[in-house]
Amino acid sequence: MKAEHLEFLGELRAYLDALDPDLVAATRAEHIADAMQPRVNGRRFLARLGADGWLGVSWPAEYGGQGRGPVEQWLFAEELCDRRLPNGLLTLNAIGPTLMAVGTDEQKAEFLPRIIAGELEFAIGYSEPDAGSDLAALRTRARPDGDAYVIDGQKIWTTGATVATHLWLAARTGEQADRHRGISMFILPMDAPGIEITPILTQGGEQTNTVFLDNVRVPAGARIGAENEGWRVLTTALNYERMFYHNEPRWELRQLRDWAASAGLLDDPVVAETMGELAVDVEICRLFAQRGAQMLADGQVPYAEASANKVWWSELRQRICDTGLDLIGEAGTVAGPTGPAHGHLEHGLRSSPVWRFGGGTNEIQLDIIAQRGLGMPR
Amino acid sequence: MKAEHLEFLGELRAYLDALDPDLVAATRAEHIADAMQPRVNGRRFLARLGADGWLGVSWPAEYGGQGRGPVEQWLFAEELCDRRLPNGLLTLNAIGPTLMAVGTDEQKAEFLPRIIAGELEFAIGYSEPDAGSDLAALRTRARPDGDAYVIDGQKIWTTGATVATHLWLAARTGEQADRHRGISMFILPMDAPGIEITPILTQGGEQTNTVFLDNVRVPAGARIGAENEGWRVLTTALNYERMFYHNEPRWELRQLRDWAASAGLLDDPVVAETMGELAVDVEICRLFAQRGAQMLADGQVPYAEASANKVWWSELRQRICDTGLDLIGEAGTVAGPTGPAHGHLEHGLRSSPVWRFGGGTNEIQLDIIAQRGLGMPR
Amino acid sequence: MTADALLAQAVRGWLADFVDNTYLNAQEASADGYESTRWDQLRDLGWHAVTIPDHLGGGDATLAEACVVAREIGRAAYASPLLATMRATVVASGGAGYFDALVARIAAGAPATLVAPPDRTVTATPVAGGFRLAGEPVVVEWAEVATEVVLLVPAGGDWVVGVLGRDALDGRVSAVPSVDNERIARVALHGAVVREAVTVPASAARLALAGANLLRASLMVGGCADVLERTARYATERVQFGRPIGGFQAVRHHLARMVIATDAARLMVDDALERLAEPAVAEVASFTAARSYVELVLTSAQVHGAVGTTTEHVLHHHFRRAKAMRSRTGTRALRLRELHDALVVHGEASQW
Amino acid sequence: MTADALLAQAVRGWLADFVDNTYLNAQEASADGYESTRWDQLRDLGWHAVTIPDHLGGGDATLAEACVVAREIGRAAYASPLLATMRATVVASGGAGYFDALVARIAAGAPATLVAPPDRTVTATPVAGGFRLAGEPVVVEWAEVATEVVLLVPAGGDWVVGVLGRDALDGRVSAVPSVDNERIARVALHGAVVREAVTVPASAARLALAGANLLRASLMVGGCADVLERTARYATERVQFGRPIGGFQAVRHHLARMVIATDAARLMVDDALERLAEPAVAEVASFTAARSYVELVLTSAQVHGAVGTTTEHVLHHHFRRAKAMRSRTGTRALRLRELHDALVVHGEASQW
Repeated sequence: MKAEHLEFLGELRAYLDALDPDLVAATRAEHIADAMQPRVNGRRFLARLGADGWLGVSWPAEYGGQGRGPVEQWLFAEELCDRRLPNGLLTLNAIGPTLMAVGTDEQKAEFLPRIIAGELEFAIGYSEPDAGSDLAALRTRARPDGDAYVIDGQKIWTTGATVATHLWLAARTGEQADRHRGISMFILPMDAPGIEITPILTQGGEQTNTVFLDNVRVPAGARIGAENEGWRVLTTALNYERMFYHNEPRWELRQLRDWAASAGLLDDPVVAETMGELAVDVEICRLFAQRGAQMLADGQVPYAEASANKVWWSELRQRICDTGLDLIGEAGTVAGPTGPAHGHLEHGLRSSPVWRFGGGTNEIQLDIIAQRGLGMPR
Repeated sequence: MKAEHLEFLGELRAYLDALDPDLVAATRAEHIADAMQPRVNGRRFLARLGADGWLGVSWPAEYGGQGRGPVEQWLFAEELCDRRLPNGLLTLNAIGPTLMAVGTDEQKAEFLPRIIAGELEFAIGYSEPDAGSDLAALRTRARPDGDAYVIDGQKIWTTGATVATHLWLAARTGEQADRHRGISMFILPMDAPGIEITPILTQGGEQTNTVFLDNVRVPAGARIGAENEGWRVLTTALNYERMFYHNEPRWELRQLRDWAASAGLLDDPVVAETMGELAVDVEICRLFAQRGAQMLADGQVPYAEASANKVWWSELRQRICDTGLDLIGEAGTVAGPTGPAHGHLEHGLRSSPVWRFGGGTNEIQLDIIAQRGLGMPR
Repeated sequence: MTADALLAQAVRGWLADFVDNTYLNAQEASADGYESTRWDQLRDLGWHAVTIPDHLGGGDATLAEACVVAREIGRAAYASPLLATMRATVVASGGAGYFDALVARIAAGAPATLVAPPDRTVTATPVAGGFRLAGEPVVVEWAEVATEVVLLVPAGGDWVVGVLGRDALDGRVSAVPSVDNERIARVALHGAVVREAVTVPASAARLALAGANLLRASLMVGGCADVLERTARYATERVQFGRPIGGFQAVRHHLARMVIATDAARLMVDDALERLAEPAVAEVASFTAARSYVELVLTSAQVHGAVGTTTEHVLHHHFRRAKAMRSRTGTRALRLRELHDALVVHGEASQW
Repeated sequence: MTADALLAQAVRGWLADFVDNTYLNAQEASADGYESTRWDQLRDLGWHAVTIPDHLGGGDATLAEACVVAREIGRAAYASPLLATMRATVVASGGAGYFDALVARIAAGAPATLVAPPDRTVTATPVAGGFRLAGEPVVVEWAEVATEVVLLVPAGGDWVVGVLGRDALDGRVSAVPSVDNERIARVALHGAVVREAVTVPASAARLALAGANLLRASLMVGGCADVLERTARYATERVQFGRPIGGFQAVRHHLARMVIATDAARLMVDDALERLAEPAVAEVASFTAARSYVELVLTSAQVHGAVGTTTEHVLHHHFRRAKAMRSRTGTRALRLRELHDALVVHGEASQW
């Protein structure tokens, strides 16, 4: 890592260290319980960062950002992740830049200032019951009606819908048979009449949602990009969403270490062998993440490289929790804060399936690596 | 295992224990160096067993066999394998029964008595350079010529060709485009004019061969089954070839145990953890093998079950050698009899790729389990 | 149909009448964790007392039949004191008649549990009028519900089988949340004195534990079977990119690995049930079943995707039960060390 | 093109002129295991002495450039005393000028080797006029060919860097067959006295070893890259069932795992080269490169099928070199214990 990046990291750390400890503690507790959606304290925390100019690290100065590069953006995300604090990245890193790239001046003016202030939170409406890995099969329909669209359909796995201010929605404006060529993108305010949210609880305790859209009327200005050209907008957002991480597994390994230390087992040969290899894999994960950020900084688009990071990261997190509990033994049957490692490992294991299939299943990621990276046939 | 089977095993052990120790030792040394082809001592050993009525355990009495069942046949194979002695099974277990099923009276009279006496050894001529996993693509051609066939082509991976008395050959008598519908089976004496053998040395030290067939003339009576109906003969033989094993991995684990004992590391926590799981997996392998034999005894045909045994057995053998060498450390760089575990583990590792892809790649085996066993689509 | 198959069918039918994911969720959220009326039914059917001799009021059947019951319970992911009761029964029955009264109470319907810390973290020392216990707090299944608490811990070279009266447990039991839908409590036994107890040789203790653990292994085999069946069905039904996902080789191979893992567990448990005099086989079975069950739920979750991780799908119970049951077998490395000692060093469990 | 890329191209070009599987097979079967004429060429090119200061006759370049050379050697699976010589040089250079004469001889073309048993199985004790060694026989690469033998072993709290004269080795070296195409010997050092020696602090010894091991790690990264390239090419060329086998998802996923493993090793070695002051990073790189190389050859052999296991395919050299190089890093569990201590207990190797 370059000296300038280490310097940035130092500044960021100094800033974060000086924040109100009560706010930080409350936000962290909320985040550990369910990292997928900032709630009361998380919103306060993000607004604080926004007010202090710490959101939009890589946003251009013209939109109120720090104008730094993808490596700093990555360090920002990692550092917050390491502290188990929300970083608002989906909205800041994917929706914001997509709007900069394809939004109208009105749309930019409407959304960007409020995003960088930490005021807005978007939920993503892509998946449907029959369109999971295969998004181009989506059926939610947006019918033009004068200077507006009327939207009907159903989205699922819309995490954060209950706390979001807006819905970033893919809907069909063309023919079903046209697949990805008949899709348009929209931004809907979450309180639009006709939107109904049904929560789904996951085994990890995280909440996600089904979003029903019943005759939801939005002005034509809510459409992002041209009609039927939404697939390009969606893939732009997905490319920005291509995040790089390693500090979640590091945090989980730290929980295991703290347990081993408290149990007096840090020197146990089997514990040491197991944790030694997990620690190696965390450092490898660090480099997979850093490579992705550096490629972006160099103007390259990481595809296979992003997939490698995602596969490694997700399998490693699951493995740390799984093998960690095997080291712990019988006491590992106790869940929650009174359990070993304060329950973080068993909670992690329950949450772990989502890491492996979410954001594109690992099987699809491996196909991407072989096809994009090595030119294998389909 | 049933009492009668344990009793049979006891009889067999008593018989083997009483054999000439010099013959056994010489045969074993030869077999350990290259298990794929019995040579001078191995042939003597098999002839001894034949003369004592111990070959053809499951052959019917009318063909000179003991008339026992598939479980006894399996125990016979396992016990010899456990002692690292050849069991002649390809010829005895696959070619013999196939001839019983589809051979003419003349063919049976010609071959069966000599097979059960341990006099004959068949090599298999299926694979070709462009027909590996995909046997139906084979190109070796047999042209009818009066009351004979003239055969031209090339076979590869014909293990044992240099020590075999006969070649069990698949050749094309129909159109290339007909794939498996244009194939016939033949038996060729290995010394037939026009057969040329080029040895191929493998990294495990085992020898295999390329067999070139140049205008090899065989009488029509050398054809097994009807013309162009050879695929059925071939699959019959492959079904009989469907063996069940577990004692090779057990033998390799024993080498690791002996090394650990000699190094004073049997009680080392990491050694114990590693070997404990390998030992569990050897016992599981035993049951996969036993299940296959028992299914045959019950008149069922094990498909997915044979695949499961093959996958487990091959991966386990490789894992024992691979992780065993990791326990041994630097000394494991020394090859051969002066090396740790007398070199058996590093030799095993070098041989191990063949186990994973030979007899149908493990990927194909997993497909068979999913498709035949669970009804998954192709 | 064999007697075992008939029994399995009966248990499965009984469970099918009321157990589904909604029911399991409701029970897990309830105060007691199970319905005592269902327990009464179980008692009337005699399935909690399969192995108890006729003269003590039980079914007079073999451990294999008890394992059939456990397997069906595991298949349904149904939580109740049944497994703990059966495990306690097996151990108490190893007391050579000394605990007949207790066994008879179990046969009559008293829920029981077993305290036998897998990592031997509690030991006993003879004192006047009994044995004094020492060691760290342990986790005990259904400790609050059980009226009969059977103990099996080492005491020097021998082992102690004993009964912990509810009075001896006073103030020592605190309920804690479980990873799965079973109920557990932390029990602090240090200093407690067991008055009703006999010593047994280590070999007898090992056999008793092996039997008790086979019951749990059977339960896990049932869990494997259910997870495999559901996943295979889903893979033929779920369509993505225009075809059932079972048409993708990666999914097929996931399923094939699940078949192999399920078969490994089932065959090993069956082998152990045929060779009850050889505890090493049961120990292998216990390890294998736990390893397979965890492998299956992890792979199944991947094949199911988001659908499989919601609390609306029964897979979430299997997922948590798999890991909890594995953890109940104790520290993985210690089990492997024992297996190494038995199989590798002493050549147990095999004919070769 | 960067200087590193130019160097890599030059080394690769030199090797491509004469190294192929037939050549490697012939050298492995030969008396010496390598051609001394090729060694002379290497010496003239200066690639054996990249890191040696100008005034001692070397290339005056960094370890990173030596690693470029090692990587290309590894890619070609080429066996020679080069790696051993470079490793010895790194350690001797850590002797603060004391071994300048030796280093100059190496620069002039003397093949060298390093005795630094990975599991610390040899130790030194000060005696009159030097240090007496104690411990089990060790395996040393190219011990018979090397005219300069550098030693690095612990001596109490400090470490000893020394030179073993050929006289001190008399009767102590016996050639043994190697798993791979490098030459090795068993060297019995117990009782030998090292006269030319200095002590260095443990931290300096650790740094020197980290540098030496980075050279081997780079060599393994080169091996990974070659195996990956060959396997990917084969998967697009080899047709079965009417299509290239790379069209089967199982093969694609094998290849994807190989990409991931190769990237892991390469990125880690690169990171270590940027952070030479932090030996823990090099230790992670050494472990990772060995693990990846072995994983790659096992998977590659599966993708290649029978073609890949004959001695007619260069894969057989990579296959054996991978496992031999891994073994040269010592007992896996001991390396992991050290990594645990460095990374987990002491928080080394990371910014977080």
